[in-house]
Amino acid sequence: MIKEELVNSNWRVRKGRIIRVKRMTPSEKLFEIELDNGRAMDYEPGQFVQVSVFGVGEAPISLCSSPTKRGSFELCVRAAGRVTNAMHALEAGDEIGIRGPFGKGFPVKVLAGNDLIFVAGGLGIAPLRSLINYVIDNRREFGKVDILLGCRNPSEMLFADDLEFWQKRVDVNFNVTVDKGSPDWAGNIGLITSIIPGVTINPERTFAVVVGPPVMYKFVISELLKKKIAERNIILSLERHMKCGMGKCGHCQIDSIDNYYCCQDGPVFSYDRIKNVAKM
Amino acid sequence: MGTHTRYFILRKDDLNSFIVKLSRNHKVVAPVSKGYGNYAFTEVTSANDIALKHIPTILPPKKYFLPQKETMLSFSTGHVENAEALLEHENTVIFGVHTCDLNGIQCLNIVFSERPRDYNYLRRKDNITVIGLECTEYCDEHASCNLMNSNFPNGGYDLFFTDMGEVFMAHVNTQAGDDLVDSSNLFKPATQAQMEALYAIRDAKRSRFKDEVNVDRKKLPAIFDKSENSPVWKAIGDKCLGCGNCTNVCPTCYCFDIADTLNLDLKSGKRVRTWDSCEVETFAKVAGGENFRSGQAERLRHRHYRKFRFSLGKYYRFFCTGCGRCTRTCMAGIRLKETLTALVKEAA
Amino acid sequence: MSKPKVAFFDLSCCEGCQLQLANMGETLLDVLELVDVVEFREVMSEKWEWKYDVAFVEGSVTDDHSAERLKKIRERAKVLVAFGACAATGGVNGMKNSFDLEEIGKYVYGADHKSFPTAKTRPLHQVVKVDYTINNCPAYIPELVEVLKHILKGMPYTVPDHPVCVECKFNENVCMYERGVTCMGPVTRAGCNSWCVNNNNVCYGCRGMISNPRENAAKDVMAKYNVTPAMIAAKMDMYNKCREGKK
Amino acid sequence: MANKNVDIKSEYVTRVEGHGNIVVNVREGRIEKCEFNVVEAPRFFEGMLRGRSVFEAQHITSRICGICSCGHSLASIQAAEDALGIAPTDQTLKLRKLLMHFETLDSHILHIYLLVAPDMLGVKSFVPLVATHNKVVRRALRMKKDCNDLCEILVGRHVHPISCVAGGFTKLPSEHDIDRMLNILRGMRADMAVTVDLAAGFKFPEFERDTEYVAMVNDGPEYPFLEGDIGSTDGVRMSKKEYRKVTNEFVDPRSSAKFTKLSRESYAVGALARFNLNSAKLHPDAKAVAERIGLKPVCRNPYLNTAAQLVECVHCLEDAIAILNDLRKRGINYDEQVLVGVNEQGKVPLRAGDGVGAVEVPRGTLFHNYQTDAKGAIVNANCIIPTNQNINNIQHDMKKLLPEILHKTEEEITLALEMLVRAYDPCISCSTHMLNVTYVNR
Ligand SMILES: Cc1cc2nc3c(=O)[nH]c(=O)nc-3n(C[C@H](O)[C@H](O)[C@H](O)COP(=O)(O)OP(=O)(O)OC[C@H]3O[C@@H](n4cnc5c(N)ncnc54)[C@H](O)[C@@H]3O)c2cc1C
Ligand code: SF4
Ligand code: SF4
Ligand code: SF4
Repeated sequence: MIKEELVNSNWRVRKGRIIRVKRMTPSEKLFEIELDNGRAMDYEPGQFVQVSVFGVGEAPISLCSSPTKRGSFELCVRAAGRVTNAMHALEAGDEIGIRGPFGKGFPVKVLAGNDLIFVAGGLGIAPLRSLINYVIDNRREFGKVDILLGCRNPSEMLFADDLEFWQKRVDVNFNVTVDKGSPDWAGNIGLITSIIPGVTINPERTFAVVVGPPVMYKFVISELLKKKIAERNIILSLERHMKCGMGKCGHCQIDSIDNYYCCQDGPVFSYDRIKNVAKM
Repeated sequence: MGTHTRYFILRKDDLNSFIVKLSRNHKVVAPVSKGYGNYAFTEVTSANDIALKHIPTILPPKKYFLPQKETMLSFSTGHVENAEALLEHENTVIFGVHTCDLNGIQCLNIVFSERPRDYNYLRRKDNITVIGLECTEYCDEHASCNLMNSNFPNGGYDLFFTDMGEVFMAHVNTQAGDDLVDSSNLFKPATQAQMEALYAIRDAKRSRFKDEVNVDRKKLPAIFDKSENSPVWKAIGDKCLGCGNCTNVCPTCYCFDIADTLNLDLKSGKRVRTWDSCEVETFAKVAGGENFRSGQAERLRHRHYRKFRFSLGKYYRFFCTGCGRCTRTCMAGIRLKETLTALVKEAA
Repeated sequence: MSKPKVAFFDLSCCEGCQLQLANMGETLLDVLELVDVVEFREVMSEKWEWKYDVAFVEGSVTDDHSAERLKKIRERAKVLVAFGACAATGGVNGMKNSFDLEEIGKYVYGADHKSFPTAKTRPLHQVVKVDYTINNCPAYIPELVEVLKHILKGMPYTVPDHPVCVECKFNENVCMYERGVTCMGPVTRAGCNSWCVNNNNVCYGCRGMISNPRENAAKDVMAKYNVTPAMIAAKMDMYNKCREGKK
Repeated sequence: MANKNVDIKSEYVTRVEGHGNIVVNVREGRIEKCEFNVVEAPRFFEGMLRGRSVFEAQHITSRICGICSCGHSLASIQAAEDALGIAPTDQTLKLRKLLMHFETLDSHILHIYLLVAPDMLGVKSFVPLVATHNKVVRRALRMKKDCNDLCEILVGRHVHPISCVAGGFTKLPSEHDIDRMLNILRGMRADMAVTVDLAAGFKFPEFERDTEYVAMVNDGPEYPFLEGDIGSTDGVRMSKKEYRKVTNEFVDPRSSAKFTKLSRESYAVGALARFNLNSAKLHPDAKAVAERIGLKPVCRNPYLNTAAQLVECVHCLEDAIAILNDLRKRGINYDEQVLVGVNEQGKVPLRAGDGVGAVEVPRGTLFHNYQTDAKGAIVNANCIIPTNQNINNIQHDMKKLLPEILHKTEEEITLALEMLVRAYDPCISCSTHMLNVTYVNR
């Protein structure tokens, strides 16, 4: 048996150095990461990377910063299992492994020139934040921008700084709702679907970008369709079990005749392409 | 020598010398009987160990291209630059590969050459020489190789043997195959009469091998388009044990899992790739509890779609070779030919 | 960092899993580099009076006394490991639960059976919180080492949740059903590298069932062989009777 | 001395398998209580076997004890085969003897090194020895591992053997396997020689009590482990089938414990008993070791059971090599490989029967007895474990020993008593029949 180093292996990881860790909620932390070779990560909003914590494993995590941000990138990680918990134990200065970016991001070229409505549920705000900040950094290229954000309760609210920033801006309409309020919560209470009807939409020129847990999609989409937004203009990002990110391991395959691999054909899809998928 | 295709003759008595010679410079593997009518590709050093007449082995030769467990990286925790991508391979000759398995290897070659390429697979493949062996008879009632168009040689080998009684006819398909023929000094060019005999064998075979399911292969994808909600899936799903045997033994199943293990120093370790199976409960389950394919019927449907529908869109070919392994290995008695027949009937 | 203090205890069992430690040979010394064994009655007279970082508990709870003992160990242990099938699933001790306790007591001890109070067999997790589980009867050394590494790294260990058949195929064993005998492999959790089948015996199910065993399908399969329904039930119960005691 | 008070409650005697307590109460020089109690929770194996296929008995009863699982398996198989009326082939018998040798070696090495040596070297366990006697510990673990590897090659693993079943072996060793086993065994010779040197230096307490020694005997030239009748130093000889007449289980009215006796108040089984009855049949190398350490039949010092174990180690090692050489010469007949399961194939004709198995396991004679119905299901089961047979003898030893050492400190007395118990290498987890759970000290 010959054992040798495989220099061109696609399984090689790049070194990422954590330069900042910020706790956002009891279960989510924000990591700012710099590639050690100093080279910028070349990515699009909606793409993801495979993060390695050696000895524990790899997990796919969305890039949540905008590519317009230079020098470093950010990941928002929920402690959900082994790798993600191990990430939570890391501090600034620690190293992680990075493969990617992978997948098809949001179709920014298609979105340009149109009105946008962003609908984010829970952790879905992570990939959407990348796109929202990208849109804000290129604000002139887009029409009206509405941001609808929902989460279970105020303590689970992510990206407080960004939310404040969006709230303050005149060029985006920001709406947030929580399923369950708390004594110091003065905002909306109710499911995310309850604030969609209130948004004025010109279906001719609006794209809806929706990211959230699988259960959310069905209800949000039916609200959006009621607003006459075309199926092709509803953009979603799907989650699947994922190992390789290279369309080989088979885990992320989506149950539909079209045989999509979430990691390569997605994670971003327009609704018309996946509407027959039973479990989104 | 010439660039035209070449046919050679090896006397059966010389097979042993051939294998012995090969085993001097290569690891030679071939089908060996495991008892109870089962065979497995196993290392051999003489032809006596080889089961020339064999039905498809328990595992297909894919285990040499994509091992059950494979180290992809070695690493030390906390220090990313110490990680090294690894390849373990061995100069191997696989002897006695049936046409269905040649087809299977070709399927995998396509998958792993697609970008981003999997160099572990590709480099290992480059170190493997494949010697095919023709089936002149059906191996058993579970095969559907005629339906899947894999009972005749269609490339995918370096050398291809056909048993012609006293002698083997050997077709040289690659330079590597030619080198083996040349260096062994055991082969003679085939005569015209011997070529005629080969054609006769093929003709006889054509009359014996008939589509095992009464359907035109080309219609299968369309049938699957209509079968998403077929009751067939629930019927077989209820019988299925979810054991994953059918995927592990399938020459074209290649799904895998990746996991890290630490050494006892707790500071270094390796990242290992292991075969995985879409038939086991956890395959599509994610942290948080959602299972994107939660029922056995859905999982079985998925497997069948990967063989007869999905792969056509992505790779323009069926990912079933008709080898019949999935049927043979299934203790629940789920039979591919029966499932296909039921789907065909329903769609009619 | 000081080495974690590790202790070993046994409840009702054959002590074979502890013996597996000795069977590791000199690897055991590598393990001893990583931990401080402070209590291990079978091979040590030393006693430890403080908290244990890790307590390995072998054996099942089969009477009230052992339940109390286990609770005391739990109070003193930061991490508690169910060590071996008896602790993890009840193991063969569970077969007792198929009988009326008084009846089986009388059968074995006759008139004196009252001196032997017994209770339904329970795996540890039905009595106290268990942090790590090492299945198998006896513990499979590579898995034992794997779990130990997870404990030391503070990572959860996930017992494979696919059936033994997967490993059987990896090892290219001729399936027992093809040889004409029935096997518990299809409903049993993998992780032993199909130990028994590699040695041409059937899987008896010692690792416990996968979380969603297709029991009915498995019974249908077995029924094709010369086994009575009672025998099928007995096969399924050999290591899995305590499942019924699930909380 | 006359007014001395001693209270010993050694809860869970350490370095024995299973849980046992020593309880001693001496009031003003008068012994009120001197007991060895077993507190292992009963496991009801015999009860659980009822209704099960006799082909499952080996797998289940192996789990009575991890340390003697091969011995239990072999006794179980003997009983099952006897009930079914099948006789093992010559090859099967040889392989079984080999397995028994491996287990005896393994168990004795464990006992000598990990359980007894610490007493001899004045420490509490082998753990401090890692620092002070690293070589000794490494050798012990190495030899232990060797035995484990031997069992792994032969039957899949040592603890709960896999391929050794009623009817024969599911997997027969290949020629290569035989060579591997021979290699390991030959390699063990050097470690064994050093072990003999080490153990020859052990100073065992001087103490004697005349008792009856019981072990398997036969008329052939072999030192018996598997085949033979039951014999004793008091001249008893009975067939295995009459095992109940050997063990004569009785309940002691004062303690409610179930004891055994044969010709007198108690009897002992184990390595020393085997040595006392069969030493003439030992391998010459083993005889030489016995001579060197001055062990002669009939030896009546129970502490010297450890010495007898050492002698048996050498015997088992050499005889195992001889068996393997013989197998190698004859070649293995692979047609004898069996696949039984629960007899789905009906390859073994079933019948109602009553079978007894008796095997000399490391700690003494082990009996299994099954009655089966016409379908091969177990109707009644009985297992009598060596440690059960020894408990009564241990108690009588303690009662004789205590007055002889009463002048010592309580600590010394405790140690002497514990060492006595340990010398028998009691395997309490085995003791499915254990009685007396009056917890004096709780
Ligand atoms: C495209 C994509 C983008 C994602 N973006 C984010 C993000 O920005 N922030 C975030 O916190 N989480 C994100 N997730 C989910 C995240 O990948 C899982 O929570 C994570 O893989 C769990 O791994 P674990 O090792 O902690 O959990 P374990 O339960 O221990 O999982 C073990 C392994 O199973 C696989 N797995 C389990 N759950 C998932 C899952 N939900 N998705 C994919 N693979 C899974 C992984 O390979 C994982 O390493 C994303 C998932 C996908 C597919
Ligand atoms: S699906 Fe079945 S018949 Fe087709 S290639 Fe795979 S194992 Fe062979
Ligand atoms: S082999 Fe049969 S029982 Fe096993 S997963 Fe496949 S279809 Fe199901
Ligand atoms: S022998 Fe048992 S474990 Fe192995 S494949 Fe067959 S059923 Fe599964």
